[in-house]
Amino acid sequence: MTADERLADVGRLRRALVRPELGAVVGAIAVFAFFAAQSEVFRSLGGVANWLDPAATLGIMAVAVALLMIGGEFDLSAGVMTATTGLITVILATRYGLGVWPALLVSLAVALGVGFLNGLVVTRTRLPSFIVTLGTFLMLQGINLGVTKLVTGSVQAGGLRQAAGFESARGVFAGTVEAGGTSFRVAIVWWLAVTALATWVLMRSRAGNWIFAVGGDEQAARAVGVPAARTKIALFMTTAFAAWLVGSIMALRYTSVQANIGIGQEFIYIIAAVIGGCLLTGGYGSAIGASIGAVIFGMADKGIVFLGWDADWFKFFLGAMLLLATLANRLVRRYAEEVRR
Amino acid sequence: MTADERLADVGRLRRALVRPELGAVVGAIAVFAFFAAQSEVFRSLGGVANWLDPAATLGIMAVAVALLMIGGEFDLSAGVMTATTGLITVILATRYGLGVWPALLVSLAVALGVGFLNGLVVTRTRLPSFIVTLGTFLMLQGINLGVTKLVTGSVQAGGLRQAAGFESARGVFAGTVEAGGTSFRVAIVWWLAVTALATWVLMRSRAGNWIFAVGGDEQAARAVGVPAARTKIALFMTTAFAAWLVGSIMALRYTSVQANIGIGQEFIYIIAAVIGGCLLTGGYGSAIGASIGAVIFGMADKGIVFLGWDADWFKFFLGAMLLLATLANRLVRRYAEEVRR
Amino acid sequence: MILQTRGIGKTFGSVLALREVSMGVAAGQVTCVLGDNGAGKSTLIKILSGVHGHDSGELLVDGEPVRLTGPRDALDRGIATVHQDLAMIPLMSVWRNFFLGSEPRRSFGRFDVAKARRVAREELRAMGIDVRDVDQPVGTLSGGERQSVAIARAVYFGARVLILDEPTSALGVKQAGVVLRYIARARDRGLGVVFITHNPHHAHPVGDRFLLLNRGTSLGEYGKAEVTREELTALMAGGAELERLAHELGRE
Amino acid sequence: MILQTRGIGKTFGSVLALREVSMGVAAGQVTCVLGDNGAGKSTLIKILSGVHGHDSGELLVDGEPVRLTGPRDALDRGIATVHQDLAMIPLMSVWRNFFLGSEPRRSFGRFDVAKARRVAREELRAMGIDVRDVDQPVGTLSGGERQSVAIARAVYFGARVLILDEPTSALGVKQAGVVLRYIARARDRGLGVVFITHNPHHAHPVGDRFLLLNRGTSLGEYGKAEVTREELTALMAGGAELERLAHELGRE
Amino acid sequence: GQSAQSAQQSAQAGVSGTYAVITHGAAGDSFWDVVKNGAEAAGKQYGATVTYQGSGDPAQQSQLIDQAVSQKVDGIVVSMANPDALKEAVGKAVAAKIPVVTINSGADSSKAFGALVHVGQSEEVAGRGAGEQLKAAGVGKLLCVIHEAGNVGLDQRCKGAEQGLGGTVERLQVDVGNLADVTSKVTAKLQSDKSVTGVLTLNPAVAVAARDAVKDAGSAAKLATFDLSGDVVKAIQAGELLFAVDQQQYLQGWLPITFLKLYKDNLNTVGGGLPVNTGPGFVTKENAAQVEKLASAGTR
Ligand SMILES: Nc1ncnc2c1ncn2[C@@H]1O[C@H](COP(=O)(O)OP(=O)(O)OP(=O)(O)O)[C@@H](O)[C@H]1O
Ligand SMILES: Nc1ncnc2c1ncn2[C@@H]1O[C@H](COP(=O)(O)OP(=O)(O)OP(=O)(O)O)[C@@H](O)[C@H]1O
Ligand SMILES: [Mg+2]
Ligand SMILES: [Mg+2]
Repeated sequence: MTADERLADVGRLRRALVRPELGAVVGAIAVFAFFAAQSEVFRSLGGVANWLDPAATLGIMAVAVALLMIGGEFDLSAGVMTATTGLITVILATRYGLGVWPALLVSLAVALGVGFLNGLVVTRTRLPSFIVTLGTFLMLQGINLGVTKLVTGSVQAGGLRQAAGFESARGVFAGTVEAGGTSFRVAIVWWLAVTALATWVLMRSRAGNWIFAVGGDEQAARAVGVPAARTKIALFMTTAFAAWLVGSIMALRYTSVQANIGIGQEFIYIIAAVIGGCLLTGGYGSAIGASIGAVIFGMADKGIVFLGWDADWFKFFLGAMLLLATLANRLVRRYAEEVRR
Repeated sequence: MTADERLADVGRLRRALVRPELGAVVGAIAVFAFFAAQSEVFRSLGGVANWLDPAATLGIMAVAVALLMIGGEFDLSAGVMTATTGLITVILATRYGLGVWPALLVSLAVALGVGFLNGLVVTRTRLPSFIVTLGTFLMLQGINLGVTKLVTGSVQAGGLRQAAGFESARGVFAGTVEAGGTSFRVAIVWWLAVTALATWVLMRSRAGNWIFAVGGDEQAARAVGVPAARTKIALFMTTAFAAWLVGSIMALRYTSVQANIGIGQEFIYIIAAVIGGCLLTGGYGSAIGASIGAVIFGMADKGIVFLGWDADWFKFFLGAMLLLATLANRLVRRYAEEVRR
Repeated sequence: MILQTRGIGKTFGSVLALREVSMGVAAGQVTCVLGDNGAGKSTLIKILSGVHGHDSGELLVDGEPVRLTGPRDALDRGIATVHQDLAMIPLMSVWRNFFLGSEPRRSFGRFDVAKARRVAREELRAMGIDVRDVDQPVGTLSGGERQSVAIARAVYFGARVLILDEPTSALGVKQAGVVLRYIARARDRGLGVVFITHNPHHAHPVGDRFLLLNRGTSLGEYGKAEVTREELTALMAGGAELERLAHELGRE
Repeated sequence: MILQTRGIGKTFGSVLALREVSMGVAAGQVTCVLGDNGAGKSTLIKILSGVHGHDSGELLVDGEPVRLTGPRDALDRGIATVHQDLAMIPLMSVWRNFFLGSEPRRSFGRFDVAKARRVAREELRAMGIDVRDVDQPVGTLSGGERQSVAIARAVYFGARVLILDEPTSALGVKQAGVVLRYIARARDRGLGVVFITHNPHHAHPVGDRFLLLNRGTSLGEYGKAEVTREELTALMAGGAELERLAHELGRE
Repeated sequence: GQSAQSAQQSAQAGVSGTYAVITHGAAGDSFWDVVKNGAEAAGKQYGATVTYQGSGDPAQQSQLIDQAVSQKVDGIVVSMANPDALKEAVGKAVAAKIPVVTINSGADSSKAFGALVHVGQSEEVAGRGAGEQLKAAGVGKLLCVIHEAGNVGLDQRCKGAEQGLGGTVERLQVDVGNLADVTSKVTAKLQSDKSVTGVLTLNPAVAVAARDAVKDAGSAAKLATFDLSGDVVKAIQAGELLFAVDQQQYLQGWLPITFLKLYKDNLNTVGGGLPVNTGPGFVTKENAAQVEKLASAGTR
């Protein structure tokens, strides 16, 4: 870039801070510093491994949801979908004698199918995705409970440990990785991989350009030839894939799945993405930001427990924490840029 | 309006159907017909009184939330605020010996204060209201539980029946009105009043014009001199007021309040507003539509119980119902207008 | 001078959009702001109308240094503006947009809807725009129709200063003529007018003073007497060049 | 004729935006569409470029009746368009907008970012727009800069037909001249061009055929030979009227 | 599920009756699901129609009671976690001459509200039992894991445990929708507070997640839970779980339907004004093998 007399020198730092994810990093550092200063266990390697694990599964979902949100849509069915895929896997592997791996494949197919349907209905009917996926959310919730009751007679399906292929599948989805004498869950590796891939897609691929465009202004994007419907359907399928991944991780870790898990999680995914700098109106955000948003949420959520604060007030502290973290993010971004529409 | 050769005659009906609330009416009629055909109780006066009552309290909130959504913002704290106001009223009236009426005034003041703060933080920091009110939501949730446990030692506060002024307050907020030999809850009257008032404000007052404008394009509205911040703060306070109204109705009707009620309701309010034709992106919608959305939700919610379908599958039917109702709404609107951006 | 700037400047992050610009608008005069794309004309306008605060220099209203707190403040001081981009709320109807921010009221803060519709329709018709239906959302109007609504509104509510940022860009020749007549009439009524255009045929007949901007800085402000018509035309790279172009554009 | 319409019409709800319009674009020719605000010019353009489907009449590409399934379909048939309003994604950077929908790719579907930036910067500079930073979001560009990005994009990707809806409206005289030269050059390269403008000085030199629209219907299509310059100017209520206006605009 | 027609026909025919079970536990809750199974099994046995509805929100619960009244069912079974709030609705049912049986909680108000009989005892009693057992196992400081903040039943269980234990009970809020979160939070607590020597969970899935947490934290804390599942029984057999509180809530579904049926056919009443107790029982290593199948089938 050539020097231009119309450009003031504002320094590298300030330029870098404009990026959505770097604002979130500041929030994350603030939250970490707060808890680490007060709790030794929190900053110990064991503590980190502990709070990083739920942050990882949340992060996988948050990244997928962030992509979808950048593309201008929501998926409220993402939370229950983790239960649906887990239930399918467990029920097929235990009651119908399929091995774990084939059961995983079937549940993946179902998840992608539901994602495809979500996308199709949204793009065809032009109903807001909030409503369409709310419908899917409720329906899946009913199916999860109804089918589980029908098949097992109780509200959970278990016994995966005895199914064929369990050990190998568990190694892949729910194993642990040793590092520095502490064992970290393999979910963390999945999470890093998903974040890296999503970042690459967003920043360096054609699809990424399309995602920003359909979320920023769908009609304008369509007018220059972006296949908006295909892009959105693909995004819904990506979210469904992430839900399958998380569902499988959970099913293999706990070997049984309760029919009502995942409910309410969909909003936590959105929250993580928004903390990480995604706009609810679409067209702006980043995958890394969403990942960091998940870490902020995970740290605040667990840090309060580490500090041993009264459980009755837990939600109060959590709310205050999130607000402060987002505010820090915001102030940093404000400082870095004056106006951005 | 003069005849213009550039206008095709499309009929009065089709013109009328373009309005956001009339699309919702079609959805409501479809849902009503479905249940009324199958359940005699559902269509009986007593049955109507039954499902209209929850629709009324939902409707009060949905209307307020719709105004806020038209103004381009969300309030996730609206649900727990109903519990907060109820708890304040009950605790003050029973533990601190205030009469019911003074207690109601204090809780109203607190509610308006929280609404004002929500609005102030949103307009000052320019953080998305989704995040700010999420913070309020969590904090109120913590306060509700923490304070209730502190004061009563349990997770509920009760005994309002014995407080001074209970009977008169109950008459106003939780009484019944006889009509056609069936007693209807007075909440229905409140609901109709709120809907009428909100409709008048939206369609026929200066404030209504501002609400549409700040939701449609805040910067453009500001540029022509609309006091955007004031409008938004007023909207947050309106939602808080509605929450106080509903909280008081509930507290006086059931005489005790549990610390965890209202959680999750905030999304049902939004859902009702969206079913009624409000856009999630702001700038479009109607109060009547939101009211009808609440009726649709209420009918589906209670109708399934009337039909005696298995509770395990309840959510499935509810989801399918809502999806179909919104779809009917959509198809009608599509038929009536070709393109509206 | 009703409105005046002294060495005013504006920065967006690292972007220096405007540096050291001085200009003024007097009552009964038209100040034209000329300059290439991206020269900073709209930025200047937004400072004058309170949309942006200025970062350096001084803004004077009636000779008093002020800091406008927002567009409302500017409007209250009698400054009405047609912005190039911050124009209309697409989902709102024509009449609602027309009166937005200055709603006619009856008792109880009631919005006088009948009047709003009538006035909106009449003012638009006076501009040569015959909308079918003032209930139509502005987003479904054509580009020129939309611009006309904004102009009609500013003219209707303009009190002391009228600021127009490329008002004629999307207008047909007939409608553009109407707007120029409006400007002349406003001037004759004693309003100060700030007028931005890229069309020298539009700028020259009505302008009294000419501010030339280039890449964010001022090349000077000239009274009509100080600058000959030819100089101005040359400065705008206007008419003459277009003539030359006409030959060039013929078939090779 | 590459692109042709026969009695084409379009209705929005109760609004009849376009009725019975026939026109055509041949290779190596420029068809100008003229008409007042709200005449239906943009609606016609949107039908030609696949944004709207037509409700009646026929659309022919290379003499074959077709129904375009969408803008992608039109682009694939070599029809590139600059729309009046559906232009840019404000939150996306200049280079991303420039290549949107036609991203240059390397192996693995990798988006060739370096190339995209270089080309975007070069093409804009060739139009006389020197953006500071191609990473700047389009929403922060000035009106004219934004329009230039859209034009540069369409010219760069234009294959057989180039459709320009009021491309010069927000441009300075210099930049408008560049665009007119682009049009002439495209025509000479054998592309068909559809050009909409309200400026008779822009329309006359480059146009080969002139379609006149009024309130949604066609007043006829004329070849350059069939219509004298004076007739056209009169039809557009152009130059002469403006001259008269100039006197009127002087001080009373 | 039963079709609408059959529900209404049988109600009209009045042969075997229609009974509505309305609790403060939503469908899908592991404890209340067993109650539902019990009630439905009894219904099937007698050829009666049984509908189950539940909601933790007392407002919704009383709306459900109102609905049952307007449907003129032959009997209502209701759990009263918040008797104050249900007073009016239950009163309406009694006034409409619909027999009411209360279950689980609200024993104190049952008679005053005009119910036939109360079946089962409150969660507090069960919690007290659990607390005593844990005390016997040498637990000093107990962690009570609440998976739904503000839920009355869960709060009562913890309160009961506090009374039974006589020591400190710390509460921990977790999100039952996300088991990774449960494991991590329990781990966090055990890592940061080494004085915790016992963990009491209130849901079988949370118990499984907490088991991992105890392992992860390398803690020696004793673990016990409320309610059963196949996994819980296996964990008890493996010695990872000390015991599970089994309230035999199947009976809280089965018995009321039976009583209502008897009352309808024969005007029998049971209990003589005293509550009919159903538990609590404890599943430990000794008797785990016997209940394993039953727990997996959803009847224990
Ligand atoms: N919010 C913003 N952030 C960053 N840069 C901005 C912003 N607004 C304007 N600019 C830059 O400031 C410069 C001046 O813009 P301005 O809109 O004032 O130009 P203009 O003279 O009105 O041009 P035109 O004739 O094309 O409308 C432009 O180069 C633009 O890119
Ligand atoms: N989506 C729509 N819904 C309803 N009416 C519409 C819609 N789009 C355009 N119209 C109407 O159709 C008419 C033609 O619009 P169009 O945009 O084609 O005009 P135009 O000739 O391009 O005008 P301009 O020169 O002002 O851009 C206008 O009166 C407009 O109000
Ligand atoms: Mg400009
Ligand atoms: Mg147009």
